[in-house]
Formats: sequence, structure tokens, C-alpha cells
Amino acid sequence: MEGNIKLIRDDGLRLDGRANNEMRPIKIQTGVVDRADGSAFIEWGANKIIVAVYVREAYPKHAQNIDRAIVKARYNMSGYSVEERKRPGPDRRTMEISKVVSEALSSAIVLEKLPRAEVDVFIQVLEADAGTRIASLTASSVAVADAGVPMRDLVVGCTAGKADGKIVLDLSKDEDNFGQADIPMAILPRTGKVVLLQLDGDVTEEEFNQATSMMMEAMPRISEIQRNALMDKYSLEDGE
Amino acid sequence: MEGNIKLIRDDGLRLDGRANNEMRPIKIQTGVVDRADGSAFIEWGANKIIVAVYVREAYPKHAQNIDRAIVKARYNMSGYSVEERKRPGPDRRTMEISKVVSEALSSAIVLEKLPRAEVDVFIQVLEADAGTRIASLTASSVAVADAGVPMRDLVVGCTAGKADGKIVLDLSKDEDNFGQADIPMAILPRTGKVVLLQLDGDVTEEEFNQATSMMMEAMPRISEIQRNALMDKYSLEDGE
Amino acid sequence: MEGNIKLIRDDGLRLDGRANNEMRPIKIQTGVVDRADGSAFIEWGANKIIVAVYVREAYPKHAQNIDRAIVKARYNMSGYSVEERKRPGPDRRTMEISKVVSEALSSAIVLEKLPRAEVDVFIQVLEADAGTRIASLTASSVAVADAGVPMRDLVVGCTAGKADGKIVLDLSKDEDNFGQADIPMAILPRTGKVVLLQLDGDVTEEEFNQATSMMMEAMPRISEIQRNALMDKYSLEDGE
Amino acid sequence: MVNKMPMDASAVLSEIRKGFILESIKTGKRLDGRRLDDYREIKITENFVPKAAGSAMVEIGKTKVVAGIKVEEGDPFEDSPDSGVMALNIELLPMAFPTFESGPPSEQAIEYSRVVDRGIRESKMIDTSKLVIESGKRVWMIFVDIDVLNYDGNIIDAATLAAVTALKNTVVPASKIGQKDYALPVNATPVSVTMVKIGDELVCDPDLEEEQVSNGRITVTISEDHNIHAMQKGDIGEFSLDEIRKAIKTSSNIGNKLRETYLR
Amino acid sequence: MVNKMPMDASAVLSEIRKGFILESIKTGKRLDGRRLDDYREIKITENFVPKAAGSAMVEIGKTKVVAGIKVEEGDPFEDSPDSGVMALNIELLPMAFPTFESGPPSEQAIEYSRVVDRGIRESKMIDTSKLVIESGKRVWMIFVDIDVLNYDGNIIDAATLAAVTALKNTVVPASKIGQKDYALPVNATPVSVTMVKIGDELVCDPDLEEEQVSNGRITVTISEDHNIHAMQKGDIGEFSLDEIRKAIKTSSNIGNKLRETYLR
Amino acid sequence: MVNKMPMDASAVLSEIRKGFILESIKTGKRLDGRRLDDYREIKITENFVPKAAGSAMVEIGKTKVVAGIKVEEGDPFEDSPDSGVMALNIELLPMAFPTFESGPPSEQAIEYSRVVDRGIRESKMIDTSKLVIESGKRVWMIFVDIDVLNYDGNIIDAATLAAVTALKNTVVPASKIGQKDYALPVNATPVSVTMVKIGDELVCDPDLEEEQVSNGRITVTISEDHNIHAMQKGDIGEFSLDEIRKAIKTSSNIGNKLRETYLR
Repeated sequence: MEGNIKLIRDDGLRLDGRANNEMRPIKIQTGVVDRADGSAFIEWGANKIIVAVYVREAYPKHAQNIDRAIVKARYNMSGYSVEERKRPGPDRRTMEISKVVSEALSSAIVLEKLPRAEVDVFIQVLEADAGTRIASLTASSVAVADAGVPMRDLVVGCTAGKADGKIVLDLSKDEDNFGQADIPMAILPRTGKVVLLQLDGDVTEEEFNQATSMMMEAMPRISEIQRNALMDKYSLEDGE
Repeated sequence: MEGNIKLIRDDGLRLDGRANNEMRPIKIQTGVVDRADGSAFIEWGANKIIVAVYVREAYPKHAQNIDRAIVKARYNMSGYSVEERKRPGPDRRTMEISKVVSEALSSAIVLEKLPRAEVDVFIQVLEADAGTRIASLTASSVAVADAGVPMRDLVVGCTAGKADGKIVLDLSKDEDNFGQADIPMAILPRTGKVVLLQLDGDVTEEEFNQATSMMMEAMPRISEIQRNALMDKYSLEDGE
Repeated sequence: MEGNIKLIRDDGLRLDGRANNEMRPIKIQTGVVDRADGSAFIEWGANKIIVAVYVREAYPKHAQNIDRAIVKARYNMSGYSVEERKRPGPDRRTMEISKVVSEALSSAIVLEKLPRAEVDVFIQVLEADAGTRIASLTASSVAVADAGVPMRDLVVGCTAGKADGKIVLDLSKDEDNFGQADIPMAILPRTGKVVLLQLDGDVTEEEFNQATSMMMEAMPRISEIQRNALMDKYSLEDGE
Repeated sequence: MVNKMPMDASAVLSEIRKGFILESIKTGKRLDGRRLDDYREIKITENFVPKAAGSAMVEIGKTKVVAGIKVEEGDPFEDSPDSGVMALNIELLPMAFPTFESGPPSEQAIEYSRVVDRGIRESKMIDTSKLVIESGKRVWMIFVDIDVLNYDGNIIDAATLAAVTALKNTVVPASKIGQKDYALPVNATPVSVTMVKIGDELVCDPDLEEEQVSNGRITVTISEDHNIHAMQKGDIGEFSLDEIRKAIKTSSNIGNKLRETYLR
Repeated sequence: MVNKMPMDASAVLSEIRKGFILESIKTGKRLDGRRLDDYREIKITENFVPKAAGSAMVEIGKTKVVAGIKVEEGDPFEDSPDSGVMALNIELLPMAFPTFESGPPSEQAIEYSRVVDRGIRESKMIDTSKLVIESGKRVWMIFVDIDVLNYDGNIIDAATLAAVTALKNTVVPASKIGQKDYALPVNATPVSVTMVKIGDELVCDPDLEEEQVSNGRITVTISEDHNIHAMQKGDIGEFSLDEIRKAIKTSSNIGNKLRETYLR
Repeated sequence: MVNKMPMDASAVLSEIRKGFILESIKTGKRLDGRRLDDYREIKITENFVPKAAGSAMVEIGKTKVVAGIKVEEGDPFEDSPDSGVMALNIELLPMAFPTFESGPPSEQAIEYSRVVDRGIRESKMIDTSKLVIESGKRVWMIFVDIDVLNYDGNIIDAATLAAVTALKNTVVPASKIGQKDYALPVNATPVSVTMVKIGDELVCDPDLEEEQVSNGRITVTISEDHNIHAMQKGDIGEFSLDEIRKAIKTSSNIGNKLRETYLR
């Protein structure tokens, strides 16, 4: 979060040519891990993330919740996914992400419909390029739906931040590294309720409001990509 | 245990002004960890140690002793408690201390009165200044009593050692680092039986006897501080 | 597996004076770990390896196989067994060896005769001098028999390899380090079936065949040493 | 005694007790008499561990934490040769609560640590540029260790208060390398305010029972520059944007009061 | 849904299904129509992870792996001062199969890694002598990470194919140290062929069900020099010497075809 | 066979057997015919592992341990620049007893290691000042690894005997750094004597059954200077001061005999 690098060009656009409120391209595909109950692959800018969902009886017995499901997301990075080789296994950052993603998904899943169950959400980041936690959550929510798990809504997320003093949508890697703030957020689109929110950096109250408005505007577009991914699958299945 | 630093002044007193058989000041307070079944805080010289005791059914079942309690003390040091920052988690030294403290407490607790139970004694060293194992055990014994666990006696301990060739009571940090021997000992005061004893360094049989005599003389004074700590609590409780 | 060191002398013999198809001396002794159900000590050249076998009900219950035994070999090296001090605990090499040795023994043991059992084979390499996996397996098989576990046959193994471009039997440490290939193999001698086979290096099909023939010829000699070790014990027991 | 489980172990509150809490909060009052944005009594003992470079014990109600600072020489990160290093770690000691376990830190401990760390780091409280011994080679490393000794809710705020207090009384032991000791250069005083949602209300400084009946937690860390430096929505639950905005305003107001009362 | 266990979890095939597989193989045909030495459809996506130094996704039937290469500066081993270093690791990700677990690698993952590693290392595929930055001091380290995303048998061959493909498109980032980037110098193209024994037959490229009914696995890795560089007999089971010789011939033939089709 | 548990696994002796042991000891005799301060037969095989820098196998009755020494170059501790380093570790191998487990060392293994270590270290057996290669930079590190192969009581004395014997035949491989190899400089020969309390008696060199019926263990390590260098009271149980003084005398007498017989 250092601020001495120019991130907004003279023409007012960002280094990668995007306008302040412009997202990077997003593609989602389901049914990519044959063995799993549900799965999704998301490409969000240069991010490449694969998610697989298994639904099973929680084990051991005393870890079960007799009246609802437990949701366990595990965010994991491939060795080659980042600039410097990542050693296998969780670290403090990935453990925090696993926790907030698990909690956000728990708010969307109808937990009471799956007593004693564990919903395991395995997230593998194959290529990381800023915004992986939100891209992971957005894909996870599709993978959970693909597994047939009953959901109140499809969680959808994006990030905004501050770069060169301006509020911009969907931070790039440079903006994430050299900008002044990073605000990932996820909502349940039907109600607009926030199920994930983090912030680090330096923003005023007004800037925060501007960032959240910008994200709220973008959410429906991402939701549509999620819904299309799920429909593609079912139309294909019908068409077979 | 190196011996080329002067530890006894020309006036025969020790570097911190104490006589050979003089203890550092000791304060003990109970009821300091609200959540626990029993607790104690000890300040012994500059040592600051907090102990909390939980009594519960041993888990898992096959770890239970059907006819008596298991006592598990865990001696742990805060990162900031010693000169060089201590990494979290047990090391070989702390594991040995946990073992000898557990065994000493086991000799004092009426284990048969608590079949299937586990008495967990969590020891946290917040500031370390020589003699922490003995201070921990002395406080643990008060915390176990504070938890209402039936005891045959209150274990009490202190150390003696050899500094500049002289036997001295209650080693200071310097005497511990640069002296020639360290002898921690703990007893059950009613019978005078020894429940913890370690020695490392270089002492003759005579010096060993001198050291134990010196400690035996000091024990009743420490016992009194223990008993007062427990009484303070109950008189306060009565007075409330 | 580098090849620029002379491993065959001008007289055609190997650096340690052996002919191409000559083994190092092998000694096997049983009953060396009193506490265990079966045990064996093997000296194979300068290799010194001790093996102890325990047969017990597999634990926990859900790890049991209701219709047959599980065999778990654990190959472990002493800190002083190799040139550079080995840290305690398994590493990737020792875990692979444990796996292939377990599988080879499983092929020899009549698993169905021991439903729900676990056959634990603890292998400790006290001194390592090339060929430890094969020496371990050869000794393990004797120790398992010594434990009275029903076996279809005694697994027997040896290695061949390529040194200075020649196929030689039972690689020495130098030949292992500086030769061009290493081929450990183990068989059930009654049928000649191969239960362990690995290769790394650079050999032609013809060289491979030459190596396996050389090993097949040596196997009966090693088998005999195994059988004698078991008989020594029983004749001794009878004679006592 | 053996079978006695602390009332609130494993997060099990009786339904009756839950009902009491919820009903009370609907009326704007909490079971212990506090209003929704009241903190419990706060007690700070500075320099609790004199041998540390800085330290503080903080009690918020029955929640009790100790923060201690160690300052040691170390290597800078390759990409910031002219900057000292801070590492912050919260230990949820097993003595503090029946379900806290020994061993590597839980997800909960890590989340708490990272939220407290971000508030301090992003407010630029520590002037890391003044912690360089030799550019690119040797810098001062600030280890902030926070031990939770007793758990009765709201660890994040107690830990932030303890860490900030301890850092403000920290001395860099430069005499070890032949220079003069100096007070750790501090530029800001971040304060975190944590709220939980109970029914439709935001409740500040929850105690453990309140945490157990709540649906979602939110922390906002603001410095004297009035800017937001860290936010974290935690636990299962959801907030409307309006609630989040309200949480920011509350944090701003309450945080200012806490700073003036406890951190001058 | 909760109690639904994938058909093949914990290696439990119904006896009926087992019978079908065995009967079919006796006739020289497999349940999916393949002959005994046919591979399933192979799909290779080169440069699947553009930010890595090299990468490939390989699918053999439903088995899916990704290999990615990182090239970093590091220290040479003391006994080979003029040689770069390769480290290869296969992760059996828990997403790939219900019984795969998080945590340190299992014996299975380690065996697979070491077999793939040996094939590449012993064929001298990578010219490590051209990876020296400063003799005895600084070399390039090649990290080959292979993630198994979906498991349907024959991981060893999929991983070898992915690693070899990725290494062939790897660029050494020498511009980081003021030199020119260059393609990783590659001298050989090893191909592994894995067979299992089902009944009395050797079956190439087993899928998961075939692995489950098999008695013994054998892998032979051969390079374009026609020499054998790695062999591994794995799993419980036994082979006659004749079967092993046959396996070598099959590997030689099939391996050549795979190399020409997929690795030019 | 499967259900057969070794008689003494999990420390369960029958009450009848316990009675026998206790009754016998009251009469001053032990079940195996030894008097209270007799050791079992001791067998020492020096240089058992010729490739190690020093080694010994020691058997006391059925208890069997191997000590091996490695001498390697390493860094001195910052606070003792002119001193070599010794590290000693006892492994309670799972082969030695049914309840010993693989993995990180147990509390028992660590206690035993530290008692043996202290006896050797505090007697100043090894002249660490003669292990300096370059002051403050490079020293010889002495790794003492002790493996317990079979457990039948009194590991501490067996391990001390093995370590001391191995150290006495250790050669420092100085030829590796262009100097002459030399015998490890040894100044003292510490001997530990371990006793347990059974009923009212102190019993030397307990076997496993005796350990199981005992109430408290005490080890005293004395060197030829007749001074005490290490003591350890272990296990649950208590001793009077008189008993401790008696233990010191016994250790002094028996230790001398052991030294003269086995460690010349």
C-alpha cells in the first residue's frame, strides 16, 4: 500500500487502459472436476482459480452439527501461481481467507437443510493476479450451487480500492501493490446484504461510500456471469 | 554455568545486596483468571507468572484413568518474557519443566478422589528472571487449591546454587547464568518429602547438603505466603 | 549417478576387489530385540540394520481391514548412520522406501490369516553403506517369520547396477554414488516372482536383462543365509 | 467437580438466557446495564513487563490481555530495504477459555492477529523508516506478542489497545549497537471499535454471551486523522450497507473517546 | 445427498463391477472399449499459467493435472558446485479425490513424485550445467510443481507428460540478473508408460477402476535414446521377469508414439 | 497372536506379580536374584558403527542402546565464540517398546536426553575450547545420537554409558579442513547411577517391571572428581532428604566401580 508510483495515466485511464469503474473480463465454467459433487473454474483478468465442492457427513461424529451443515472452504495456492514460488501448505494469509470465505458462503447456504453435513469447498489458485479472494468466493458460490446444495442466493463479490488517490473498481496487481487501499466486498444480491467486507489502507468515510457504491453497481453484471455459467451447464445437459 | 564473573561483593553480600540465605520478595494472588476453575499470579523477584487450572473429564475416553486423575501441567513462555524473543510453542526445556512440575503436583493432589479426571495446569511465564520452574510450581499449587482440588499438602519450592564458590539461596539471573550450580527443589512441607529435585553444575556432597538445608529453612516462609494468598481470597469472599 | 570416476581396476576387478558378480558378505541373526514379536539383525557389507516386528490389532478400528492384515514397514536411519548427520524423522526418500518395502512384504505374508491385524515392521539403519533398502527388506522378511507370521515365502532381494559401463552385482557405496545405474530387486524365491523393482540411471534393455539374470543367480545364496538364520534360532532353542 | 463444564464452553447458551439477552437489547439496554455503544470498564497497566521493550496489560471487563514488545536486529525485506519490520501475533492461550487449545494458532487467532496488525500497519503508526540500522542490510524488527489470559469477548479491541499502548512506551535498544536508546517513533494512534449484530441492533464491545447470540461482527479501525485504516466483517452473519455506515460513524465517535481517555 | 459417497471412494468397487472388468480384459478389450495398450484421450494445454516460467495442463481421460515451473536463484549443493538444481513435487489435492487429504504429502504422493523426478533427472533432460550463475555460489533452481486436480487413474504418466511439456516451454528469467532470458536447455524427452496387472494381462494407462482391481503396477520411463532411465514396481502384487521384459517393450513402443504425438 | 499384548505394555503388571516384587525387595533380594544395588550384566561393544566418528552399543540386561557420534563444522553460539557445541538426543525407537511412538520426541525421551546431556556437559567431559576452528566463526559440533533398540528399564544409565564410551573413542575429522585428525579431547568420565524407590527401599538399575511398581526415580551423575554434576528426581513419587543423601553415596560408590570396570 505505498503510493509513489503513477497508477492513473494522463488521459485519466488506468495503466491497463480501464476506466475507474471498469471490471476486468470474467469467465466462469462449471463441471470442471469430474470427481467432485460440484465445481467451477473462474478466469478473472489473469486470475485462474478452480473450485471443487464435496458434500459429506461431517467426521468425526462429535464434529457434526445436529441441526445444520458446517461449511469449510480451504483456499490454497499452487507453487507456480505467484511471482515468487509459494511453498505448499497454508499460511496466515490463506488461513484468514479460508475463514472469511467459509463465513460468507455459510450465509448463503440453507444450512438447516443439511443437518450433520460438511460442505467442503476446495479452492485452488493456479494463477494469481489481484483479487483472488473475491474471485474464489464468486466461483465457490457457483460450485456450491453446481453441487446441488440448497442456497438462498449466489454470493457475488468484487473489490474496489484507491489508486493514485482515486477510487477504482477491481484493482489490478499494480494497483493492489502500490495503491492506497484495498476493499474486498461480497453480497447476497437479492437483498444487497454484505457477507464479506475487509479493508486495509487509508480512506475517508466519503471514499468508502464511493467505493461501495461502485461495487454495488458492478455486482449485477458479475451475478449474471454466475447465472449464465450454471445455465450453460444445464442447457448443455438438456441438449445432449 | 561459567565462573569467571564476580558474583559476591567485597562486603560479602550478593550483587543485588542480598545475604547468602536471603530470598527475593514473593507475592501471590488468587482468582486472577475468571474463566478458570482456579488461578494464581505470582511475582517472585522480577518473575511474573500466571497459572490457571481447569478440571475436566479426561478426553478421549481411552486416555482416562478409571481410578484416579491425570495431572498435566504445561509451562509456556510469552514471546516478550526473556531477553531474546521466545518463539511460541514448547521446546525441549519447557517440555522437561512441564513434566517435572506435573509429577510434583501429582504427588500433592489426592488423585483417587478424582477418577477419570484431568487436572490441566496452564502456566504462563510473562516475565522470566531465574527460578521460573520453582515459582511456577509454587503458584500452580496455589491455583490447584483455588480450584477446590483435594490436596494432601501445598507443594512449595525454591532454589539454591553456587555462585563464586559459595552456596546461596534463590539464585538471581546473573547467579544462574554465571554461577557454578543450580539446584531447584520442591517439597511437601508437612512431611518434608522432596517431590522435585534437579541439579546441574559442580557441587560436592557437603555443598549439596548445605544447599538443601538452606532451602529447607526457607520453605516455611514461602508456604506462609501461599497460605495467606488462599486465605486472602476466602476472607475477601466472606467480607463481600 | 555420475560416471567420471574409475570404478573397475585394470585387472578387471572392482575397487574393493570383488568380481562383477560377487556379493559382499552377509550375516543375519534373529531374536535381537527381546521386546518384539520377531526381530533380525543384518550385516551386509558395512550395512548394519536391525528390524523388529510387532503384530497387533490395527488401531483405530476404522483403520482395520476386516478380512486381512495391513503391513506397515517404517524405514528409519540413525543420526550417525550416514556420512553427514541425518536429522531424526522420515524424509521423502525414507517414506518411499517404507512404501515399497511394505508392499513387497505384503506379497509374501498370508494376509488373510490375520484379519484386523497390523504387522508393524520397524527398520533401523544403524550404518548405511549402499543397498540398505534391499538389506532391510531381506532382514524384515526374516524378522516377520521370526514373529510367527504366516508367510508364503521369504522375500529376498539384492541390487545390481552399472559401474564404469559394466553391469555389476551388489553395488558398493562408490559404485552407487558414481556409477550409471542402480537396480534394486526382490523376489519370492519359490516362484521367482518380482515383488520389488526400481531402477534409476541409464541402461539398455540388454543391460537390464543382464542385471536381472545376475541377481536371479545370487538370490538362492541369500535365501540360504535367511533360512540358516531362522534355523540357528530354532536349533539353539531346541538345544537349550 | 469433574463433570462441571463452564456455562459458556462450546458456545452453548441456554435458550432462556438467549431470550433474555435479545429482549433486553430490543429495549436498548444490555443485561449488565450498558447502553448499546457502552464499553465495559477498561483498565490499562502500562509497563507491566519491565524487561520487555514495551508492554501493557489491558482489561476490558473480564477480558484480559498482555502485550509485550521485543525489538531485535534483523534483515529487511528485499523489496523494502529502508524500512524496519513489524510482526504481530495474538496467542489465544488455553488458560483463557476451555475450548482454546495449545498448538499452532487457530483460524480465529490468525484472523484476530491480522485485523489488529492491519489497523496498526495501515495507520502508519510506527515510522518504520526510522528503524533502519544499515540500508538494505540491517533493521530493527518489532515483535508484538499479545497473550490472551482470560476470554470474555471482544479480543480485537483489547488487543489493539494493548498493542498500541505497549508500542507507545517502547524503547529501541540502540545502545546494543553503540548508539543511544530512543523511543519508538510513533506517528498515529489507531483505535479499533468492534460491534456485533444482535437482532437488528449494533452492539459495541460485546462480552462473550453477546458474541454467542450475535449474527456477524464488524470492526472498524480509525486513527486521529479520522480516516479508516482497517475494517473486518467476521463470523457468520450479514450487514446492510446502512448498518456498515452506522458502524463507521460509531467507531469514529467511540474511538475518539477511547483515544482521549486511554491513549494520550 | 449428504450420505452419498462417490462410487469409488475408499477403493470399494462392487464385486459385480470387478467381475465385468476382469471378464472384459480376458477378451483383450476394456470396459471403455480400449485395447490393452491403448491410452485414453490425451489433451495438452501448453502455457496454461502464463505467469509461470513454464506450464502445461494435461488431461488423460478424466485425470487432470497442471504442472507449473518456477525458476529462482539459489545455492548449489556443496558436492555439485557447477550444476543447477531441480526439485519436483506432486500435490494430490483434496479436490481431486474424496480420500485425498490436506497436509503433508502422503506416501502415495511422495512415491509418484519420486518416480516422475527420477525419469526426468536420470534421462538428463535438463542440462543443469547451463544453469550456473556463479560457480559454487549461485545457480538457477528449477521448481516443478504438479497439482492433481481430478483423479481417475494413472497420475504418474499424466504428471510426467505435464512436467516434460512445461519444462520444454520454460524460460530462464536471466534478465533479472542483467543477462538475457533464455529457453531452459533441454537434452532429452523422457516418457513414462505405466501398466497394471489385471488377471494375467498388462494393461496400459489404467483408469481408477482398473487400478482398483489390479495386482501390481509397473512404470518404465524411456528417452529417445531408447535407454531405460527409471522403473518402478508399485502397489501390492507381483510380476514375472517375462512380464517385466514385456512391460519394457511396451513402454518403448508406446512411449515413442506418445513422444512423437505430444512432445515434439 | 493378533490380540496378544506384551505383558507389560501400557504399564500393566498383574497385582500378583507386583506383590511378588514388593515382597522380595523387602527381603533385600530382587526377583532376578540381584541385591538392591546390583546392576544387571553390562555388555559394551565399542566402535559398533565404524563409519561414525565414535560409537558404542551398550546392553544392561535386556535394555539395548546404541550411541553414535558425528562431528561436523558449524557456527558457534553468539555468546560463546570460543567453544565447540554438543547436542545430545535420545530416540525411544518404536521398535523398543509397544507404546513408544514415531514422531516428535515424547516428554519422557526429552527428560532422559536432558539428564544425560547435563551429566556430560556439567562434568566438562568434553573440552569444548579445543573444538574451535576459527574463533567466533567456525567450530566443531558434536552430535551425540542415542537410539534405544530394546527397552527393559534404566535407559538413563545405559544412555550415559553409551554416550561416554562413544565420546571417548571419537575422532575429530580435522583432515577434512586440511589439519590432522585428533582424538576428541576428554577431561572427565561422568557416570550416572539411577535408582527407584520400591516400598521403602532404593533399588539400583531397575528393570522395566521394577520401574512399573516404583514410586519415584532418582539419578545422580558423579565424575572422577567425586563431585555431583547432575541430579534428577523423576516420575511421580517422593523422597526424604535422607534417602537423597543415601542415593548420592550409592551413586558415588557404584559409579566408581562402573567407571573402573567399563570406562578405562
